[in-house]
Amino acid sequence: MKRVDLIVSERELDAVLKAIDAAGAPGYTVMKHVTGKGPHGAVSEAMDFSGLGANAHVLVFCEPAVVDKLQAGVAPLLRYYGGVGYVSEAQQL
Amino acid sequence: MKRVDLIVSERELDAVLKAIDAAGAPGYTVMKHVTGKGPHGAVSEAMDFSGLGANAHVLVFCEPAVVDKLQAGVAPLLRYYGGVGYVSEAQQL
Amino acid sequence: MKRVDLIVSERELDAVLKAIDAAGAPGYTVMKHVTGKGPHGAVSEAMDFSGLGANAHVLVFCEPAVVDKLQAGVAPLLRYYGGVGYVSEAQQL
Amino acid sequence: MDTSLVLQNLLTPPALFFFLGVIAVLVGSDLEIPAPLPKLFSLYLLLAIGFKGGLELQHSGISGPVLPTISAAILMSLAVPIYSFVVLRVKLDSFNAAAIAATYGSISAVTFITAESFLDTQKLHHDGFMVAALALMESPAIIVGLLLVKLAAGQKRPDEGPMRWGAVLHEAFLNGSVYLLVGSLVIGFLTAANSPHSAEKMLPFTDKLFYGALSFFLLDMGIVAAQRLRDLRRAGTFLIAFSLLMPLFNALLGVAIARGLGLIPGDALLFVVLCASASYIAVPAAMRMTVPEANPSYYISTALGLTFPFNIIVGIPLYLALVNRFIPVAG
Amino acid sequence: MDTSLVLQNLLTPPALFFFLGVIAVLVGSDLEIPAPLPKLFSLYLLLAIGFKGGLELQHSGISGPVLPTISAAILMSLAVPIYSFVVLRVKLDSFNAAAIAATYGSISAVTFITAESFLDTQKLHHDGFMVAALALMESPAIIVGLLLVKLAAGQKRPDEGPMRWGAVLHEAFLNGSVYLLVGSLVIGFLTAANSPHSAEKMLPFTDKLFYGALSFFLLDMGIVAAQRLRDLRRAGTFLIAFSLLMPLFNALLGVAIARGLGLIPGDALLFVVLCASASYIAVPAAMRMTVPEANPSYYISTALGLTFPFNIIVGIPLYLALVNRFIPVAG
Amino acid sequence: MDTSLVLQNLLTPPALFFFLGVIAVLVGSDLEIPAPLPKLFSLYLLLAIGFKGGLELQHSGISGPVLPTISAAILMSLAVPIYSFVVLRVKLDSFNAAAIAATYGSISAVTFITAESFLDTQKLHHDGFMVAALALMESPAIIVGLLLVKLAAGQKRPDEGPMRWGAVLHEAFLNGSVYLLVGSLVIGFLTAANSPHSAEKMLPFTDKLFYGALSFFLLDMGIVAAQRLRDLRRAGTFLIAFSLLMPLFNALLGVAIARGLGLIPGDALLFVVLCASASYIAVPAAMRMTVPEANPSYYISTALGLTFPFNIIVGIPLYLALVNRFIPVAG
Ligand SMILES: Nc1ncnc2c1ncn2[C@@H]1O[C@H](COP(=O)(O)O)[C@@H](O)[C@H]1O
Ligand SMILES: Nc1ncnc2c1ncn2[C@@H]1O[C@H](COP(=O)(O)O)[C@@H](O)[C@H]1O
Ligand SMILES: Nc1ncnc2c1ncn2[C@@H]1O[C@H](COP(=O)(O)O)[C@@H](O)[C@H]1O
Ligand code: NA
Ligand code: NA
Ligand code: NA
Repeated sequence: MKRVDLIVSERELDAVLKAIDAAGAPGYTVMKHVTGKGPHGAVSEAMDFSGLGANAHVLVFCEPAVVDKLQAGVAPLLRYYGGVGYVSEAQQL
Repeated sequence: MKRVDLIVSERELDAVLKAIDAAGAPGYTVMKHVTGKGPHGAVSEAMDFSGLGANAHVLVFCEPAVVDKLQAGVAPLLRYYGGVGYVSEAQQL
Repeated sequence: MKRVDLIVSERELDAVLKAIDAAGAPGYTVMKHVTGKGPHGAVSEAMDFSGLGANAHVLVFCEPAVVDKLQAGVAPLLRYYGGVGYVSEAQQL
Repeated sequence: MDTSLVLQNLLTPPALFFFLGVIAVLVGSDLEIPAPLPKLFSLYLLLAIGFKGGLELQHSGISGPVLPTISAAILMSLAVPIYSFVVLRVKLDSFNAAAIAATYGSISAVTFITAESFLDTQKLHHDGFMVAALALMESPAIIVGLLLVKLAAGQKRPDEGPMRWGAVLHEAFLNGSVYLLVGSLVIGFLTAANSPHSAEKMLPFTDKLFYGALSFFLLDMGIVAAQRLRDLRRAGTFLIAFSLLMPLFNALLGVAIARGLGLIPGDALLFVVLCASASYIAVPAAMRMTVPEANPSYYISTALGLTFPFNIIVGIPLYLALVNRFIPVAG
Repeated sequence: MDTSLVLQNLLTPPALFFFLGVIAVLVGSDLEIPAPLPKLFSLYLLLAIGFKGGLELQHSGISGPVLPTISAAILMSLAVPIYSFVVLRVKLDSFNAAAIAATYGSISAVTFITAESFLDTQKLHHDGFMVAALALMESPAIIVGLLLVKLAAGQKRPDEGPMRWGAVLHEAFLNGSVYLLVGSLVIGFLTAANSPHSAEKMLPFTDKLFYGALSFFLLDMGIVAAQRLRDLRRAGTFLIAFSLLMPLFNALLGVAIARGLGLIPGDALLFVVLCASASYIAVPAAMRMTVPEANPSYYISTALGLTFPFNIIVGIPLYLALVNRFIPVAG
Repeated sequence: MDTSLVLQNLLTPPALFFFLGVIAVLVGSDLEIPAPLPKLFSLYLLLAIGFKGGLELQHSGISGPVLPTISAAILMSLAVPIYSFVVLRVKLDSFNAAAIAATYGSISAVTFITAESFLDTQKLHHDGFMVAALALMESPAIIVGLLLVKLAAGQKRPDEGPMRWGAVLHEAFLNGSVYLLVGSLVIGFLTAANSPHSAEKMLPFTDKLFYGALSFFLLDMGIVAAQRLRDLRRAGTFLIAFSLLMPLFNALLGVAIARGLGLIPGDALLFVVLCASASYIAVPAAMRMTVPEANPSYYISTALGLTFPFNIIVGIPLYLALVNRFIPVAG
């Protein structure tokens, strides 16, 4: 099995989750209120009062075949809007 | 060393943490207010006003021997109540 | 690429982030309000009203060379103040 | 007359803000009240309703209809789950039937509070001891629900032995909302007797602010109920019919009992509302913990997606019309 | 006279708590108001301002200057982005110019609220329909902004086709803050007509608490604005000049229009403040969603880091001095 | 008389809600007030107490016993840590001894506020300048604590050079709670002088709501204190004795000083409470940051698990009995 970690802006979260569903992932986990720093600068929770949101961390455990589809569906979103995605090995407990 | 990622309902969190302690893990980290989707459907924070809670993400770094004990103590909880558990390789920094 | 997971007290977060920047990491992601248990005992959110804070989970995806620098800059902080750091393999999505 | 009461209820801020929340979901607005803010309002309302009930209980004393009414309330919270279970077993397995049954035996504090506010706008008096009835109807329903599971099913669970009665009673009597409500009631009772001056200093917080905070909270409840309503489509017509007809049946029974107890109209309405409402806080939380085999979207969606809005919008004024019709005004 | 008004404004709790927040950042205090508490205050203020506006609108009725004023407000929210865009294109690309332009066409509810509070301390009357103008100025500015992007740029985005008008209109009219403001306005309007008693019961929450809650929220806004101010240094003198001069220009235009409409001084000040303020809630959220190519630190920092503090501290009393100078007092 | 005062204090909402929180933990109820809601109440209380103190300080003026009292308060916050350190070194290492000593030199704002509320129920007047004393006792204690660490220990830390005085003073004077308290005091002072009308508009928020919000917050403090009490068992009898006897000793010293200063009974009680209380907010946060070698469960648990409940429940009325006994009523 594979483990996919995605960090995206909460803004793109819906689009990313849709792409994950479309890739046939058996499930996913979302952590909101995540902050950080990347090539586009730092993201904080300071604007929270406006509902602007921060980043979200999305975690998917899935088969390698699903990773390929995620690659096709999610990577363009990351390239365009920013955010990162990484894949590691994982075994079911 | 191994890295174990568990996603469980906050409902079962206490039982899972007890099992982790019993397995002799040197420590663990808990992230609450986690949402997601799995075979049992989507979990959101919408019912938060009632204290129903969402999911929790538990992270354990431990020796392979502890993973075997976690396997025995935590996997039945996951099978019965839902949730996922995955193991990866990790080296101490 | 490598994946580095750090769990530190929110108290040391600024120092750790500074060390990550100094190590030349391309970015990082921070999850606050994290609780857990380790050799120094349990950390909860019960003292939240005082601003004492809980733990933070910091996630860095970076080149192996950066890991070596993180090793030099962050590991002493972990040894002195507590907290854990682990490194795994990861590939870009 | 019914329709005029329904309209009068509809055009108050609590009902209107509830609608605003429902419509937000229907039209897809991104309005949301992020966690844990709803918890703040729910804790506040329990604290305030308990405290005010305690003050009034001290003033009215524990006499007259107090003990009979509270006993009748407890009996209803035991009886409703039993006959609900029988009805629900027609279509559902024991786990789901027991969980939904327990939900309808218990009460909705927000429905109760909304009924109180409606009584105020109708200038009808009601007594503080009704809050005690409210507080005492959650626990029995939970226990009956778990007994039903125990009797009707027999599956072993991985982490427990036979039935952990300690844990069950604990959950029934000490869950956060029951505990805060009862505790605040006792505090109000003690304060009114021993320190009237400090009771008065609580009122801007517990009393003046109450109506506005209830309206704000109902905005969130409207959002949540509408989200649940969607789930309900999957649950099918049987459950939809159950969640509208069972409250009506319980309300009729409640009117009869209130008449028998000789309650004044205001108290009678509150009694009926207790019978007719279903829990979407304490009982679902207990069931989710102790009956994981039951599907939460069934017992939460019926109670929250249909019964709750029905009561808030149509039920309360309808029940008052029933009360006005069947309960003679004292005097 | 100007300076005396400025001073009077400076020494009120809202302005002072705003300063306290700014100074906290400048001296490096770790004072922070953690998420989602600021959201609680921002939801509360929108609900309260809408509700109170609805009550007053019911009392004053929809006649006289109401419709002309609202139409003029909508026209301003269409015109401001267009001429702002022309100015901004001198130095910026179309994406950034359009996003900032939309921001200045829209309004800042907190600036409006602070102006209302200032009018109260000056004992100047203003009308409830101005809240309707406030509510109707967000959406047009968003739409013009997106049209400008569409006309001036042509890049394809990965997950969308040409232009999703549905999503744009949706975002413009149904984003949480517009929705809550308009919804509360309608609720206040209905409640005042049908249930004056329950409208009264809302007042401790929506009215009495208001000034204190505004002050608390401005403490947070001070912190946030000061954090943004730092970003602004990078944005350069062109943007800094824009964010101070454009509000002044819009205010002058606003005074002229208010005079033409024959508004009373209180309403005139609010009209001017609507013209002169820039949005840092609804519009940035919409732009961040629909124009990811634009740099948020530009459009948020100008509106929040400079224009907002300028208006809160100097602008409001200055605009009142202008109003006093150019608008004849009725009578 | 003592027991009657203790009872009168016990039966007020603040003390009763505190108990309700303690009992929730003891009986294992799952009642909890999730983060960051407690922070909302703690920020609110600091803002309100500071603002009210500022108003009163403006009315009473800075004269008579004001400066001597404030100076005495600062001296106590310097002296208490020194003799506490000597006592604590008997059993503990320098790091832990210094951290606990600093904690007892500083103050607990909630204890102070509860004492104020108790004075109100006793109809005893007190002056606004006592809030200034409150605000000025946190920083010196932090500085003495860190000096003690510096003098008594010598270990090198990985990320710092010798002693970062800048950071220490910064933390002592600019930590969030000291900053908000002092800032609100100044704002209240300025507002009362320059805009009495707007000061009045703050009162529903800062004054009317205060008692209820304090009671709600003490519910949470009860939960937290009871959780800490468990930790304390491990700390052993020495620390338990210290956390009960040191406040008593400090209180006696405080009574003597208050008598010397010629304070009125209300101010005298507040002075004694400042001496007798220990900090569980600003100082622990500072110590956790600057003395990571000390065990937080020691300094937080003593201050919060024992000294705080002791003061809230028994201490305040006991100290008033002392004041009544030793301080002559003016007149
Ligand atoms: N190398 C990295 N490691 C961990 N998180 C990252 C990394 N780069 C970017 N991120 C996260 O992704 C978010 C969006 O990145 P970006 O928009 O590309 O700057 C950042 O705010 C970080 O939270
Ligand atoms: N494949 C997966 N990858 C990541 N998280 C998952 C996955 N499957 C389930 N989860 C998480 O585990 C929770 C419980 O799953 P379940 O009860 O089995 O539906 C879900 O709400 C998700 O947060
Ligand atoms: N083995 C572990 N696995 C996961 N998290 C850990 C582990 N050990 C410690 N932690 C986390 O690191 C924090 C600080 O650890 P410490 O101060 O060393 O006790 C703990 O509160 C945990 O959140
Ligand atoms: Na019921
Ligand atoms: Na504008
Ligand atoms: Na002290």
